Amino acid sequence: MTLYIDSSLRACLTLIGLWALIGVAGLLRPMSVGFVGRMLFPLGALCGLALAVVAVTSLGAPPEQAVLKVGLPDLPMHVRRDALASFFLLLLGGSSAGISIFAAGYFRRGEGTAPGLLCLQYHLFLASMGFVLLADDAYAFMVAWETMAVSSYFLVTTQHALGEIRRAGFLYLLIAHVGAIAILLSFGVMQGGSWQFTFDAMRGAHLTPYWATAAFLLALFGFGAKAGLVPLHVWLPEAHPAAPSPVSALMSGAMLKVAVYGVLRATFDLLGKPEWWWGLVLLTIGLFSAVYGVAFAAVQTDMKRLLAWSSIENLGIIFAAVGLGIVFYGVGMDSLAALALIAALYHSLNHAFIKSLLFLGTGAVLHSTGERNLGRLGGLIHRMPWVAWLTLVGALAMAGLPPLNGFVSEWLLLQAFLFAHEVPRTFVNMILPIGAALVALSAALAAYVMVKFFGVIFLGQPRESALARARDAGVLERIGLTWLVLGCISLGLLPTYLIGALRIVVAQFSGAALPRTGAPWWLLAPLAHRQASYSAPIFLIALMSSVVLTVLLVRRLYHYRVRRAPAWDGGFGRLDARMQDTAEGFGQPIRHIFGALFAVKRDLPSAFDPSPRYRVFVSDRIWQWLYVPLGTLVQRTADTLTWVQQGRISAYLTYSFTTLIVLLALML
Amino acid sequence: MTGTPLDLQLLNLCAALLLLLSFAMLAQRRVVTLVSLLAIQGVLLFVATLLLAWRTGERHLYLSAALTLALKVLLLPWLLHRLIRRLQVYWDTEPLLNISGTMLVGLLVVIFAFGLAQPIAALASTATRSAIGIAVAVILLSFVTMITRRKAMSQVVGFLSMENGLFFGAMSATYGMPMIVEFGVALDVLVAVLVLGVFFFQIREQFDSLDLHHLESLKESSTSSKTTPPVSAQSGQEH
Amino acid sequence: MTFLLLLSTPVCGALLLGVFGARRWAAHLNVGVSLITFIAACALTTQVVNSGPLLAAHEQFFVDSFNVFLVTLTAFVGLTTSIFSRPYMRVEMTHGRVAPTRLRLYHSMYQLFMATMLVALTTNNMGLLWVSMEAATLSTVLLVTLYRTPASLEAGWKYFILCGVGIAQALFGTILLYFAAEKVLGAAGGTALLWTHLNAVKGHLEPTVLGLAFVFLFVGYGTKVGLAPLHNWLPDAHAEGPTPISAVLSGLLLNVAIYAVVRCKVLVEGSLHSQLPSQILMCFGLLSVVLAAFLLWRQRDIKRLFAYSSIEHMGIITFAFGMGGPVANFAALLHMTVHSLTKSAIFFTVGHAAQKAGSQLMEDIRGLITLSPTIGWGLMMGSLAILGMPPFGVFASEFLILTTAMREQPWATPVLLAALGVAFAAIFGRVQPMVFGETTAKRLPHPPALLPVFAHLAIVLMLGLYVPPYLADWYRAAARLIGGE
Amino acid sequence: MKPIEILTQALELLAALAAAPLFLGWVNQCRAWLQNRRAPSIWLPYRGIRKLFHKDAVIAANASPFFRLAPYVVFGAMVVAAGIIPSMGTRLPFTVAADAIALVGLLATARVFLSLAAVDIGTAFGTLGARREMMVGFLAEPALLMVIFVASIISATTALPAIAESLATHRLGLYPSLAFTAIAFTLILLAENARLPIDNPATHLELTMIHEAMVLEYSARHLALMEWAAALKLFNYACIGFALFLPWGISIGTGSPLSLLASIPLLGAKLTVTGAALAFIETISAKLRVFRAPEFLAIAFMLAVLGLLVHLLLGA
Repeated sequence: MTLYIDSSLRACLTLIGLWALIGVAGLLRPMSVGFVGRMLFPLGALCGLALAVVAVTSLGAPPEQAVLKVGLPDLPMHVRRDALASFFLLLLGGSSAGISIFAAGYFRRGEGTAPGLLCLQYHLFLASMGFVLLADDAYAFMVAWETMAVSSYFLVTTQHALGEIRRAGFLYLLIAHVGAIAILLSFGVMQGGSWQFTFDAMRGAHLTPYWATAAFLLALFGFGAKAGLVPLHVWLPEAHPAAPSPVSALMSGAMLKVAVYGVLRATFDLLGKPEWWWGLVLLTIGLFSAVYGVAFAAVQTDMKRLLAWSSIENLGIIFAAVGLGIVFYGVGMDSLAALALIAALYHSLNHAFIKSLLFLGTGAVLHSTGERNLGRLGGLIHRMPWVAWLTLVGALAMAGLPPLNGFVSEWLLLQAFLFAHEVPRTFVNMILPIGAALVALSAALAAYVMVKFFGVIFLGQPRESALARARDAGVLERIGLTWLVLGCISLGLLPTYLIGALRIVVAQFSGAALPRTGAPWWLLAPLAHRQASYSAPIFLIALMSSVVLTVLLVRRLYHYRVRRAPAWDGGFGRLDARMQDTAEGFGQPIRHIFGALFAVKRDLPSAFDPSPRYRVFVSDRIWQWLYVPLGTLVQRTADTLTWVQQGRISAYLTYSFTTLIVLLALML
Repeated sequence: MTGTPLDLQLLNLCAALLLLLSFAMLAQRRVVTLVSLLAIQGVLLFVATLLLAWRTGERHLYLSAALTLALKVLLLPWLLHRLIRRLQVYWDTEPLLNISGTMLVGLLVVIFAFGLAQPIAALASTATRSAIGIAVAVILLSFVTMITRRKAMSQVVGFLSMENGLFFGAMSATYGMPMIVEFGVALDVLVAVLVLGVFFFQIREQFDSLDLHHLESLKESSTSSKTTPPVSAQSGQEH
Repeated sequence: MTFLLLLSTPVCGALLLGVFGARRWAAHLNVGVSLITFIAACALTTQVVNSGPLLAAHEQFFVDSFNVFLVTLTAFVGLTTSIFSRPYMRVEMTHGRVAPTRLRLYHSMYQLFMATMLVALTTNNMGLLWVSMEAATLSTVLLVTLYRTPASLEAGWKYFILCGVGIAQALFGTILLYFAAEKVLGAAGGTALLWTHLNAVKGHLEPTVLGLAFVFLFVGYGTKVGLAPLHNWLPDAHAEGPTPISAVLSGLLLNVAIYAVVRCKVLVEGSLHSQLPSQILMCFGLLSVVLAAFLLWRQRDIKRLFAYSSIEHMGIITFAFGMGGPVANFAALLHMTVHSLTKSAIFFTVGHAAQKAGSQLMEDIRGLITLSPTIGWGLMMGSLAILGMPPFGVFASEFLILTTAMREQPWATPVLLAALGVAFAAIFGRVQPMVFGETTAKRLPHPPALLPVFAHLAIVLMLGLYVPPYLADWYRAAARLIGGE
Repeated sequence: MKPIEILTQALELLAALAAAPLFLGWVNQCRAWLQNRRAPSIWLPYRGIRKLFHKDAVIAANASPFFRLAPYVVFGAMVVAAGIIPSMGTRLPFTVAADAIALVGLLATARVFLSLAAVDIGTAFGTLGARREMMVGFLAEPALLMVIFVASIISATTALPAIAESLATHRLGLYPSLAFTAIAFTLILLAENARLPIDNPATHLELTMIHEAMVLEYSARHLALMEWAAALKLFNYACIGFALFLPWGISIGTGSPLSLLASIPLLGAKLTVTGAALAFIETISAKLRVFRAPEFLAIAFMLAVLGLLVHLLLGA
């Protein structure tokens, strides 16, 4: 019996309202972990699941609109659910279901704010993200957008006793706020003098190319600040590690995708016909962010910061795909534009599941060992097998290895890049294929990062004696992790269903349709006239059968005897955990090759140092080049302007006297 | 000036004397003479209002003349003299700008005021329309006096001479304001002086001098205070 | 009748408290009087809403849709401030910062100040408007110097001289206005200064004289609004006076000053037929926003910080009124309401926080959330509201202003964007360490009366999400009135 | 699924499994001759693998189950890769499921599993080897992808058999773009298979070895599988080279089963020539410092990009 609610829009609104209600319910008994953990968070997860189901069923449905009673007097809040919103609601619901279940088991007393307050902020965060996806006028969008920023700010600063968490929170909210003002201004331009701020009016308003570009650039600045594109990314590696793991999973998985939704909504839906060179701008920024993000991820020594930088890389790839889509759309190659946009949406969904899985994995590790620094972890696969093997699936997926979902979106994007040389613009068709190489480079580097991440944490010998006491994750946490792993595997093995749905989504919001090829369900062959095809199920069956066959043959033909012995110690006897590669060691080749990107400060011990310690600090050049000068500029202007308030009354009187005289002279 | 009736000539004389007086106040350094100059200004204002009342037969002008006499000629100067004796503040220190400098500024201000008042005077129907320029000049001159003075008392005198200028402006432009406003303004000026008197005692008690350079502590220290907002340090990690 | 009740209650309240101000129950009396005023204001509003504008006391007082919502707002904030000042002043007395006899002066001057505010708002006679503004200055000067510290004396002196001189210019402006009006309306019957009549004939008034009048009036009342070059008295007056007074100064006095400036702008714009007054308003508004944003960066005293934030918001409102047009005026009126509500709520929490930490320096105030969650969350929510975070009403008005500015004056938007960003960084950078972080201070003996704070923030939150229809009609009628047909 | 296709697929898999150690033995033999020392017998790799399969496996105390799973996955991956590459015929039913990009992904999977297994024991050599293997990997992958890109742009498809078919049926002629890409591919082949300029296959000097360091901890059947997988990888890379650059002789889709038989000796000939060439390259080049590898692979990448640009400009 499918419970068919008359309109999926009303269903989504009720679910989002339910989220807000659960949040408020948290305040009833703020201090009791039992009530919040066992009752409210699972309820939240159920809502997430229901939202995902409603979204999936409504993907194909025609868009619905409604007007709420709330909002400004002459601009009540409009809401609209169309295919694009449904897809991102699916993403939000799916990933938040797993994360909420994990969070149910994760939060314990005595950490930062009271659990009830945390529940309120968490569910308000979810509800505001949901509402951003449904908002259909500038005011509703901005209210939901900044409520999302404020609630996530409070989640980031749960342990506000620590200085750097406060600093991270401040930087995060500052950049979010400036970004929001930029989005506000771009809406101001988009309404094209019709004084109507509803999205329908904006769709109708036809802007001159000059105003359209201004609106696009402002929107790109605003949404780029929230998505962590490179020049505006400095808050991301600070804020994500500061937040508790389920929150950073939600921020990385869902919030960054809401920024992607924003860009898609602004360029394709509100601005109508995007210019082709906008795509080029987006492509270059995206690719630069990807390489920059993954290079920094490789040299991090804090596991959550490593994942935060890798989020920057993945968002870079998503924006590169969107950029490529805009380039194709601008020059009229619609089916290829659809392919690139499908690759972007697919990668968003993949990244939501993979990154949430990895963040929750680190959360489980953090909770059982209390350690975040890679230098003090290792060998946890023996103590935490469940978490280790589930996180392994996430790591392989993030590295973009074939049977899993990371590879599918990369494959789609590379297929799209393959046609980039047919773009009828002189230089561009030469440069675009190089973009494909950069995507491949960042994917390969992601593999490098994941080997470092998984190897240093779970494999090898435990670097601290305390790790022996590490316990595996609780039942609820395991359910959360398994849900996300199942998501990754199913997205990897059955891409054709989702791509069918994405075809409709892209067709609806951008008008670019990817023609349907008659390929069977198990074969992914998006382009009819090409023989490029990939089938994950067969691929997996082939791989599994060859592995099993080898095992059987070896066991049958030879034997299966195995003996345990100490590892080979190179003959000098003493082999301890400190001899294996540290996190900085693993990043050393990257520091060497990508030296130009990093501002490295080495702390070399002198020859006579009784306790020699080698320390290396890798910091972000962009912080020195862009943010520090900005800070000093404001500082200096503030200093010069304080001269105005110098305390002497005669000075103040002269100010008013001169103003009077000047104005009078003006009036004559 | 010949041919215009006698009272108009007297009115213009009063206006000219008023202008001269505000110039004198600009250059005066002794506080006591400053107050007496204020008193003379009050007298001139009283005479001018009386003349105007007599000329136009407006009854409420007699009332406002009486008010000016009571307030600006008798009560306020007496009050100020008593305060000067109680607080022994007789001398004003060297003003910011030397005397010749202030005079030059005063001259420029007067020229500007006359240029400003030209269009208004052309429209005025009242007989004393030319006096509006002088009223504006008196206001701006007293403004300059307040700026250049370093003693609290002389600043108050500057403030009161500005009030006189305003009254003279109202009187010459529109034969005075409606009664209800006149009373309100007079009441405000009286209360202002009472409040200032209270101020003098407190400033004297706190700083044991009425010099204004004590009152300069509240300002933005441009020295870099340590509590700049925490947009700082870099995200390097220490291993 | 309600109109007379509205004006007479604060006046006799002032007299009563002048006599019994030092008694223990004086604070309750103060709250009672403010309550009666508030009820009278509500009654007046319903009367004006039902039967349209009201002319009283043979046209000396005029209540139309523009000033009636300001009257209610003033009465409401007066009521909540009096509720807040009861525990606050008791703690100040226990700390020995203010003697009981001074409380008598405090209470009577408080009510006198409320009376002058209400008169200024409802009067139709421009001269009377000037007299009430002057009286307001006098009453607040005595309140600012309540603590008798050297700093408060200096602040009081500067406040008095600067505002005195400013108001004097406004008087000359009124004289010029009277002069120009007399030529058209005739000297008989004293109707030359009544705003309603002036408004009717503003087309025929002499443009040059009105131009000069506007300059004098703008400089006069602009000083009271605290616009950029004339703002110097505001930070000192707010920082040195007792906190209820800073709340009332920021919340009400600035609103009334802007009200006066707008009244004059309506007249002058009618006669001048040129955009000059609007451009002056816009330039000074923008200058105030930028100057205040950068001056925020260097602050160490919390009340000075929020004083500069008031200058910034007044700059935004003046800029909005300068832009003109129905949307901008509507946004400016909404901004006036939410700003006064939020700023007074912030000053309430700041008052308690400063009392608890024993100093107004921001370095000494730490970890408010652990000390007393209501103050901590109140301050955090208040500063987020004043910084224009969406769920709150300040964002709604800033939303309209910024989007209108983007279309009307695109050159102004990058400046606004930069100023809002710098202001956000400065204020939030200071508030965050105060609210979060550990603390050593002891808990407050008297439980803080934070009902007003959360009442204000609730209203601002409500205004952010849902503006009730009758309130919206008010604003629209007022916006039409200001913007002209 | 016509019988000819199943036959081709089975034939290719078996040929790969059988010929890989032989090819490795042949390369070692050539190298020995060129360095005028007595060459080991060509069947030495077979004997080595058989010997190892008979031994008891010795595993480190702290090895996790992952350590024992990895060799099978690496070997399985190489077998599947052999199934994708058209060494003899292009009628391969399995290639529908995986195109060239999937092949690159498969090689990456093998590399990741090998590195993780190396890190698992936690010795200095394993992690050192893993780190260097991944470095070479992430530098080589974009270049390899660029090579495949050029080929697929020329033949408008990314499925390897289709590429081989279209290149085979091309008019004979000098294709500069393909020439540049061929050189780039050889450089990548050397880097990926740990041949001399990047890593010396024969050495056990801890500080220089990359591939050997990772399999240091393996013994008996696991080591045998790893050795066999390495041989298979070299064989697969060689076959990719033939498919892209020497496609003549591979039986095309329209060809009769006879052409399938004819292609076997041709493959043998190509392998012998390539083996000799490989040995020759190794004898004349010395091992690069590890941090010279990026420049080495950057040259490969530049050549591939040059090939692409040349193709776009000249259309050849």
